[in-house]
Amino acid sequence: MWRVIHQYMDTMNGPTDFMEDPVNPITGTRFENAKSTKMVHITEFTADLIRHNKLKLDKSRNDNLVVTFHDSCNPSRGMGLLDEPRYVIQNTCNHFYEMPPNTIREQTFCCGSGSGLNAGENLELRFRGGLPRANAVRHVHEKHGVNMLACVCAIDRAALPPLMEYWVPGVDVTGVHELVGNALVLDGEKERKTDLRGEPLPGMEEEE
Amino acid sequence: MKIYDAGKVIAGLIIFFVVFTFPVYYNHGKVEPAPKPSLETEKIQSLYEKNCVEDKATMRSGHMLLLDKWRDTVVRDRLRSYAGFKGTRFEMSLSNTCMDCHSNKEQFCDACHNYAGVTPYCWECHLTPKEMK
Amino acid sequence: MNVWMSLIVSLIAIGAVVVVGAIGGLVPALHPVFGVVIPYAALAVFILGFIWRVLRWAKSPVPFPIATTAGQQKSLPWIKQDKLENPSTRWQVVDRMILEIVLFRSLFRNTRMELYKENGKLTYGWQLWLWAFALAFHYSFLVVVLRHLRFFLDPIPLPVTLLESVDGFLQVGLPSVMISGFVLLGAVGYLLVRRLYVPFMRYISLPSDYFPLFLIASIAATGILMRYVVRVDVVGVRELTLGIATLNPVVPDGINFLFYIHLFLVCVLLAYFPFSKLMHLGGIFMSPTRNLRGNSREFRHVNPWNYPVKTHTYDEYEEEFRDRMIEAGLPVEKQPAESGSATDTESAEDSAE
Amino acid sequence: MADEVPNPQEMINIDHRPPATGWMDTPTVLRKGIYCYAGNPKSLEYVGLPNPRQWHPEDDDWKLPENWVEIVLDGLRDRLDRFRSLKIFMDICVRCGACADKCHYFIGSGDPKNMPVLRAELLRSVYRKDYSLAGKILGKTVGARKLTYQVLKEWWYYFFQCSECRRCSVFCPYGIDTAEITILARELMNLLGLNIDWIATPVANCYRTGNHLGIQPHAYVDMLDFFCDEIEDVTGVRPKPTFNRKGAEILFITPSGDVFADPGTYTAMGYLILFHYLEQMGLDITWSTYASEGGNFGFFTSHEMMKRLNAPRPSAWGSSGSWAANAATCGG
Repeated sequence: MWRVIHQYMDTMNGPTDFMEDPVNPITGTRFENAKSTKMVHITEFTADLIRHNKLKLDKSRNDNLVVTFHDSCNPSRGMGLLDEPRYVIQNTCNHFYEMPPNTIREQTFCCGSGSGLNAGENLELRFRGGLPRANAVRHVHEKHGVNMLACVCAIDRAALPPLMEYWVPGVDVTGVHELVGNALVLDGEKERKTDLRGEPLPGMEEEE
Repeated sequence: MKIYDAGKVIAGLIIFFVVFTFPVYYNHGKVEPAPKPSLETEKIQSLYEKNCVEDKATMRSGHMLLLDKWRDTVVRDRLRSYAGFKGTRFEMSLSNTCMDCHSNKEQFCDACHNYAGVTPYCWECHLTPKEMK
Repeated sequence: MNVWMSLIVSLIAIGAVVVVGAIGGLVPALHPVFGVVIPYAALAVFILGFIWRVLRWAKSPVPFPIATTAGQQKSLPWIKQDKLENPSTRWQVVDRMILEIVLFRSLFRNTRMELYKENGKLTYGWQLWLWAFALAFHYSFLVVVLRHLRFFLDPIPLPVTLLESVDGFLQVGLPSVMISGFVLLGAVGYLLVRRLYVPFMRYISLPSDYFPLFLIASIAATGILMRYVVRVDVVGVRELTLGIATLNPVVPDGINFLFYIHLFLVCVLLAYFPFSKLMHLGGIFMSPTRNLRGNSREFRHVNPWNYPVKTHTYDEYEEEFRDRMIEAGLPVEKQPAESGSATDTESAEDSAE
Repeated sequence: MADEVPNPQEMINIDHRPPATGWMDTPTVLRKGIYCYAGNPKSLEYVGLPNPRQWHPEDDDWKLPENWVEIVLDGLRDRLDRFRSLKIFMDICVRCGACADKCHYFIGSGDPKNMPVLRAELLRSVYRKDYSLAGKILGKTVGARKLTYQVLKEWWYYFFQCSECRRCSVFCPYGIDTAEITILARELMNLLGLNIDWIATPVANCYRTGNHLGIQPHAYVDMLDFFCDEIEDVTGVRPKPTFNRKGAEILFITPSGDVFADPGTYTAMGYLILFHYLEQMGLDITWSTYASEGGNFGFFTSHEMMKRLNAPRPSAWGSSGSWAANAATCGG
């Protein structure tokens, strides 16, 4: 709920002087923009790590994905978190395509289920409200073969899969850090044959 | 009554007030009387009937239209005679007809033009009475 | 209230204003009322009403920094901040506000959605007409107002004269045509036609949307009539207006009644202004989504009425789940043996705040 | 449920033309599939929200307190005094229509009352009636109307068809933000116990367990443990997250949806893998079962409830002395 965190939290519950100023312990970067609220978005944190070459990432592990990014309403229009998640995505996968300009960034469309409207009995409303978002996804799905819709919002991860299934079958939904989890090369890891979902990695498909 | 952001709000309102009352103190409350165009010329004094080409009200608000019409008629149709409102015929000429009576340009023409902030372009071509002399 | 009713109501209102103005102009005994008393009253209502309205807004605080962030935030040093759309300093906010107020930045973004039912596609085309005509409307209005300063200032300042000569550079016949008046009328016409022609615009429009348009159109139309068709005695008019401005009112004879209609329409506009949507003139400066910085994680914004609320404290939480937390190997503040009546009182105190 | 939803071909057949009758004279009919169910009284009771009772949106009688009009109008006055945004947004809309086709609900439904301008006008009309001289005298002519039962039902129907996404606010020449209007309208309706269950129950859960899904501490640990199993299966490496650990440098908070359902769970695994990777490099991070919700459903109820539900975060930091990294939710 990044609108609450970015625009309300410090006002409501601050000042948080008893806390340390946020510093990335790995890179030493001080998150100046969060020095009062002391809350950093995970993609700000990860983007900073990637920028400082602290992560060993194997992008090819996400080669089965053609990704586009859905800006969530409040991180974009109530905060301005636009380039951080894109930077993380572009460093964790090889195939990334933007949706049309009037449907992303500050002009992004809602998933159709925000602000507590993610219920089961109002599916028609959700699919209607999600139409503009789905339509833009469909555009890149048809044009670039996009099959994965990335987002930084848990409501999106709950709301977008049925929306995609309804309007654009063939597109799945992921969080940005699932891509990180797949691409990150851990010390002492075994050769990965599947991604986190248990789907075979590119080149690892069992022969039939 | 508590005003939030009072500094900015009141500064803004003062600007608003100053802008919309600007004319009052720009003029310093001074009163410039409206000009009375002078008819004190020898020619006018000597006239038996002090009539202009059209009646006074028409001339006051519409003399520029009349002059514009005269110019077009003279230049395009080469006609020079104009029937005034009492049937008198006049030669359509600024220099020869109008300025003949109103030879006091400064007290007549300029008085009002300056007051109303109008700069007619008559004198870009025509000579002023002074220059004629 | 459907479109016809709205139109009829606002047209009747305008008609009444015109008739009253005409009566004021045609009955010489009423000239002091319509030439002096009403203009002063209208000005007072405008200025005091405007101030009252703004102060009424300012009486309420802005509890939360709710800037609409329409661009990249200031975050990591190597990520380029969109300083105009997501300002983090006061000067950046000033830049954003200037663009909003002077160039209608947000309206410039306008798009139009189109749905193609045959293939189910939606498109969003850039739509500049509203922006262009809104800009034309406001700027021509401004130029017209500034030009009219020649009636209120003595001596007439050079900028006003210059503005007039620029505005009138098209010397079509005589007097030279002032473009601003016609642009104003044209833009009002566009805004009116758009309101009537576009179905959803017709649907959302109220009489209070049509009335100001008719009012401004009538002001422009009577002005144009006076300048180009029915001549009025400009010297007399200036005597009257300058009298108002110098606080030495005079009522010259022989001013055409059309002028009184024009003047009365302007008075109605002034008096109507503070009580209508026209107050967006003041409101735009105070809109919290535009005049705040987007740096609310960096600097704390203070809410003057922030009050303590009842929360579910950690102690209460642990009290309820302690056994299961211990089972799951989670650290707890108090061991089960310690917990008893003492803890209960403590948490009750906590929640009472 | 799903079989009641029209198919995409039917759904796309959207008519964006408004009806012939004026919007005030077009009665609102609550349609199944559009509205959400009413808030469960037990949830309202748990957090002390007013007027907990069983009711159904399609009932004629919503079982409101007798003086409901007074409650709403007093509540409106109070909020006008506390939020400049509300006052200004009520006053300065010129109905230019720039926002109309920016709303995803309008685009998808064609219902004219889903145009941000009209959604706001639903509240504005009542505001005018009671707070503007012109509205008191001229009524409908200036777009003012009385707060009636029908108007209240219309509010409930349409303010729960706005997802507070603020897209309209980007395009509004004065920055009028319908989200702000919706937030405050929902606050007013909550004074009467008018809520939806998909907000009320998560709010109660969040208040009790720290997350809106009602995951209790031991279950939370179990779920993350299960993710570690999965990660070990895929990578051969097992992360070892800690919980409620005092003195950790960073507290990590993620929306509880990510520990609960696919595909969010894979994202949660991503966090676990990342933190495990960084631990060797000196990352000192912990998860909290108490502050276990990145979203805030209180925000969809009232500003006060938002603050109440946000409290565990600074409180959990207080005990750990850390700063916080957070994954995001958007609407919630």
